[in-house]
Amino acid sequence: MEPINEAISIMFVGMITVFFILFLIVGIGNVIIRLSNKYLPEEVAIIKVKKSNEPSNNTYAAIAAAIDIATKGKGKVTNIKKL
Amino acid sequence: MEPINEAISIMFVGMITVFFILFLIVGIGNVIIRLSNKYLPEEVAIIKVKKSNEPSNNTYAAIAAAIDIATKGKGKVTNIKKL
Amino acid sequence: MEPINEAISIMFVGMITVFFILFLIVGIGNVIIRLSNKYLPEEVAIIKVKKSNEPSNNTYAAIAAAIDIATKGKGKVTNIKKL
Amino acid sequence: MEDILSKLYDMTALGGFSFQVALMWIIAFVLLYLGIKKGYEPLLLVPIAFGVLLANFPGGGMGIVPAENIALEGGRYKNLFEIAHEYGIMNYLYYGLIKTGFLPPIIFMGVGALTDFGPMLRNLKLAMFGAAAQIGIFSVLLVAVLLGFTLKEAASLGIIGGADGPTAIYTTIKLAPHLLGPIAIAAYSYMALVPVIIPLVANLLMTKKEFKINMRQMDKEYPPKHSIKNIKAVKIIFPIVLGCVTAIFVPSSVPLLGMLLFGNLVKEIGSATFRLADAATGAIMNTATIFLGLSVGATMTAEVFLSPKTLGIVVGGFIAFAISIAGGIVAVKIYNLFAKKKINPLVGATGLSAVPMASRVANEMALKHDSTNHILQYCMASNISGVIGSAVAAGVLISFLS
Amino acid sequence: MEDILSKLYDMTALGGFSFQVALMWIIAFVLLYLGIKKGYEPLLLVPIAFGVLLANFPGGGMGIVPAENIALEGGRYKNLFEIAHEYGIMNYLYYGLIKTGFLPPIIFMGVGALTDFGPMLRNLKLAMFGAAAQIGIFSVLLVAVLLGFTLKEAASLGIIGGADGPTAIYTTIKLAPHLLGPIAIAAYSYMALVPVIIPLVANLLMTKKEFKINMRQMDKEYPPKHSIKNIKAVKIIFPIVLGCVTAIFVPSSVPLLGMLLFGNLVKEIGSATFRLADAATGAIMNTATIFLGLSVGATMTAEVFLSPKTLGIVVGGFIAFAISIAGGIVAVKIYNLFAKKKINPLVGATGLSAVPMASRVANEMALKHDSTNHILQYCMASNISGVIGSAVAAGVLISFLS
Amino acid sequence: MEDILSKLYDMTALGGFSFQVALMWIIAFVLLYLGIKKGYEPLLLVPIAFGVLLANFPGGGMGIVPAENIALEGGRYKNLFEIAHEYGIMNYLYYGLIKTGFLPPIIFMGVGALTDFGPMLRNLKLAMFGAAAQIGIFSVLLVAVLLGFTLKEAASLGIIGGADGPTAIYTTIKLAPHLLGPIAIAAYSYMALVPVIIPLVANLLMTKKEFKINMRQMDKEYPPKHSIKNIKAVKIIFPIVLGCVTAIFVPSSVPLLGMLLFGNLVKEIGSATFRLADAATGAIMNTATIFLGLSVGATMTAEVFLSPKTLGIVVGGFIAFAISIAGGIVAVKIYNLFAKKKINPLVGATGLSAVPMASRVANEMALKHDSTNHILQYCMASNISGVIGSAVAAGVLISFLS
Ligand code: NA
Ligand code: NA
Ligand code: NA
Repeated sequence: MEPINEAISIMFVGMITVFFILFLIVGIGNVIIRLSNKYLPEEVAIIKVKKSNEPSNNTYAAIAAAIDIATKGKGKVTNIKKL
Repeated sequence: MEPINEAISIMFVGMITVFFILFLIVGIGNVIIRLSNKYLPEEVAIIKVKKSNEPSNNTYAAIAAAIDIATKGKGKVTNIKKL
Repeated sequence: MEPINEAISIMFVGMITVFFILFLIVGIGNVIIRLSNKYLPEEVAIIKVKKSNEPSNNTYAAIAAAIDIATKGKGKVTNIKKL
Repeated sequence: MEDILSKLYDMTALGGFSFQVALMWIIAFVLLYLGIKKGYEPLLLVPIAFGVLLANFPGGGMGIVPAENIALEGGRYKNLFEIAHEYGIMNYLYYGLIKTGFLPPIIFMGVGALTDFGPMLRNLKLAMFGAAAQIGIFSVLLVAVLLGFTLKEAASLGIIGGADGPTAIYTTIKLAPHLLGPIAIAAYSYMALVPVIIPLVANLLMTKKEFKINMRQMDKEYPPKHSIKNIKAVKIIFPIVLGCVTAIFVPSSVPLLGMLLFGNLVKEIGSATFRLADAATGAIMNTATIFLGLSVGATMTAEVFLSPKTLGIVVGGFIAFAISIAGGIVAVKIYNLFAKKKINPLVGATGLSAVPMASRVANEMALKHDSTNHILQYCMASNISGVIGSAVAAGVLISFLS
Repeated sequence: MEDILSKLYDMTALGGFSFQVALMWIIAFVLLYLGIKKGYEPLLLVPIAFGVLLANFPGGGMGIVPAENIALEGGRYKNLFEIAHEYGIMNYLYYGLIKTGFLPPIIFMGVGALTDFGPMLRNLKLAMFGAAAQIGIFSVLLVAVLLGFTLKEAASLGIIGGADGPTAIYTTIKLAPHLLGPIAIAAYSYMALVPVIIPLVANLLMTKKEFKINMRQMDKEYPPKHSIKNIKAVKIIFPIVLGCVTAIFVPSSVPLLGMLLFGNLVKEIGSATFRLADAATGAIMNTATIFLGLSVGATMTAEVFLSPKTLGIVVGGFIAFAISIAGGIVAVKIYNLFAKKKINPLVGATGLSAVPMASRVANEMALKHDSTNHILQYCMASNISGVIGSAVAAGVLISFLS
Repeated sequence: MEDILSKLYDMTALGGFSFQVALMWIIAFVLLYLGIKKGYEPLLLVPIAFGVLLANFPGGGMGIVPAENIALEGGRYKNLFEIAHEYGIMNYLYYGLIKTGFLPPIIFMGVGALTDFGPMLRNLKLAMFGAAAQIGIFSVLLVAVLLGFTLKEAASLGIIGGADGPTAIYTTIKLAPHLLGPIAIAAYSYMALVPVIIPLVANLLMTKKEFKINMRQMDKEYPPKHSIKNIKAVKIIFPIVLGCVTAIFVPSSVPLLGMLLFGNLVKEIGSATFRLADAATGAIMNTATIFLGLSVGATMTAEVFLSPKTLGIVVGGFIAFAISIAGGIVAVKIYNLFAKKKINPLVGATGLSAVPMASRVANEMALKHDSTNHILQYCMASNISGVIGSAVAAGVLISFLS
């Protein structure tokens, strides 16, 4: 086969494949979403609010912000005890 | 040698070796402990208590706790200067 | 060539080269400094001083110091928001 | 004395210096300038540029030797120890980590662990435009063949239009490794130039009215049928199923997409596999980036780089980018002809990939025309699907041509 | 047109799909479910499961090829560059990092840097039960030989009873690499099932009175002769001496135990070598885990995995675990016959290793029978010695059979 | 029964034990003591010492085999897979990462990313003394040749006087790999002994008046002509230009200096390439240090180490250090004869390199004689230039002798 003919055929096959795969992904993605909505109950993340026996809120907020910077968002303040 | 005979002999040798090695470890471990108790005086870790010229204790404790979380226990607050 | 003669000639060549290269480095370094002084205007690092809407200065300083320790100097406090 | 001086001269590289070498140094300095001062993808361009420099120090032994040098008779090759022994550490890195096709999938694992499929899952339909925006790849392949490139070279050239570094590098390693240097540089340079190229093409093809299509407004008028109730579960299941589907139809994309999806999976699982995601995005990815950059740069010795093909790559790569963007925009325009719920064509433009810069640029353009028109999340949907699109395209090219 | 369609079909993996492949996918999904949802050793099971998936994408080129494929005449082997070239990156990883026996000792270095010999040093006598709990290894070796496994295969099967991942993998690489996949999975799965298996065996063999034996009480009644005054010094000297002693008697355990003790040493030295301990437990261990998991998983192509031997491994592995636990318990019972200072047989059960989960499980069982009966520290003593015990057992097996 | 006992004995290493092996153990213990208790460069000496131990467990298979074992006919070599297969993981590490010359430049990349050229740029003239302090390298080369060492061995011995670990190791790998162990140990030990050696030589050669030369005072009396206005720009441009200049004149120093300057560049660029600098100084450098230390240590099997040459290296290395320090001091003294603006000869002593300990030691000595005489920053200038000086010297040696 001539290179140019092969290039054209690759173009056809390539674009068809790319469209087909992304079409499939859209379809399957929708199926996953529907099935998970139906069968996997939403897991509600509970954010614990701690109140007493802790440093004042201002300090807490400041430290939380500081930790967030220090750890590039990977850490979180789970508890600050008065020592 | 038949495989089964070899398996039996490996079983004997193996269990004897494992017991022997762990027996040695127990013995040698005891020797190390006794010798170190005798010849290596205990190194007492001195925890420096810093007092003046520092943020108030509450803030200090909060930050220390924060650092401990932020660094997964690898860091420690050695000094906090008032800037 | 005798090994000892070669050793002597390597000694000469080596010391000459080392001096020559470091001499060049000194010269070129001076050229870079002069040219950069002339053509690359100094980029003044502006340290933003934030005032209102932030934790008190003491707390700020303490946290900044803490972060510096926690991140081994790699982090810096860019902003602390009151949450 | 004369003897010593002649020895001194032999030791230096003064004899190996030439006009071509000087030209390569200038290219390296320009790349360093772009990476450091202009901020063009510095994580890749700085190591590549330094690699170019290292490779063009005559006598430094840091330039990559042609593949013929490591071939033996009988289809066999020198081993890595011999390569290091004869050609030094840079060839050791190149033939051990790059020519084996190892590092691009490894970097893709890190990319996966940094990717969030959330925006795409929330606007799945928009993923289709990540397909349309692959047209630049195949158009340039066609043109390049007409201009005399071999099919394999043309495919490697075209894949620049995929706007995805590891994919471009992986495809070129498999099809035309002698063009690796310029193609890698073109890919990363044009990715850095996305803030220039997208506006150029978009302003050419889009009307003022189209710029103002407000996606959020559309979502209010025509609300989506269903929302996702358990996003965490969907995000865990999605990469697994996605991997299986693409693997069945384009097996040659498995090394790239498989690793991407593995990286994504260990990230989405959360704390139980955090150590793995952390390694994939941290130590592994950074180390791979250093070694990839330096050794890709080191392929660009003067003899290899200073050829007319390099010029073709620079021009062709730009055209591939432009056509890909245009393809995405036109596909949205055609869609809008038939649909009531209009889509902003900028969402098509980001099908190119070049995540996440393309989305940011598109978002800014939309905001310039209407300061309430936040389209970032919609752009991210086609933007991420563009990564999958070009990996699939790469798979097709590799399976047909290698 | 027809031509294009036939090319399209050839490109896909549809021709390579089969019932066996589908079965492997299901196995991979089950493993992913266990790792992700059930939390069974996710750090290893998720990569292994994903590796199984990758290996069973027909045409994906990610499955490990049999060792015959890389053997040449004259006792020589293909080199890593050739392996990558012919069989792709997963075989490059497998033959470069796994088949060479490299990664298990490297992971053991990290394990060492995470291990604290403190509890064991404080209750040295309890370390003996880490020996008794190796009986499962050798019993199953015996039974497996009777059932028709070769000696090498039987030894690899038995070592599952060591309840230690890197040791099981290292031994299998050396003796029966064709069984690597199922043995690694069995080892990690049963380690994850320790909270089920230990209670099963313990409830079968122990009386209520035995569950209530209070170790702290015993320590008060019969106080230990000497306490450790300088624990830091002891912890630094111990791994060095321990390494020398085991090396003299079981040299073949040196690659495993030597690296474990090196990791432990750099950790115990403290801040002076913190960088090394940090690398050993962080970048190195996490990277090793990813590559080990993926490529061990990739050994499980359908042809290799779907054999009667796999079933034998699943059953045999469980038996090995159970016998090891029983061995530890019985050894304590025998000891208690003769000693005044009684030991809780649960301390024997943890001789199995599976650190630290076995100790936690045993502690909880003790607390259930008597809420003041904290035995965690005592269990850790035999638990850690069980790691040494199975590494020694592995050394014996390798030196006799390889 | 007898059969089992004989098998047991064969399994142990008791037959391989000898007086020589015991001696090696003692050497390893001494090195461990120096590294752990005395704090002599623990990051390197602890892994090296543990490597010595591992290599001298008879039957452990962790000792490095001579290079003859991996050579085949026709100038070819066994491949890494075969090396691992036949000689175990330590030889895999050694022949894969050390003998290829790979790790020293990689560690140098990390050293570069930790180096600050600022002090040197601010006192450029002082960099010249980093040249004078290389005289120890070449003097000892000369003496060693007279004592019967071959030229290559003598050069490797001399390079100890460069007081720079990676440079010494890299040079020895290229010229006399059979001496790698003792040379690496001598280099790191004497670097650790800098607080002893510098005072020794300085007190011998310097007068009280010289100790009291106050550099800051001198700067006030004769202020420097120009200050640096844009230090960031200079720090970015400097490593690039420096790389080019040294590469032209000493190409054989490119692998070392090129990587050093690349590491420095990505550090100085700042946040844009922070990920790379972080990897270079973290994961990569720490991992390289572990593998370098262990496998360099493992070269010291009893047969290799216990030779008269080792004694020569220990003595010669010390002399090289002393002469280098003396060279730096004398060079300053000569300079002071002609210049009005005097320089403290301690600044010459630190031309040795051994960054930054040499500078700290010199600073303390100056402060002891005059508690206001802070010379640290001045010492750092020649100290850092000493690193470049010895890398250049290494380049000369390699290009003349390999
Ligand atoms: Na794309
Ligand atoms: Na065990
Ligand atoms: Na030096």
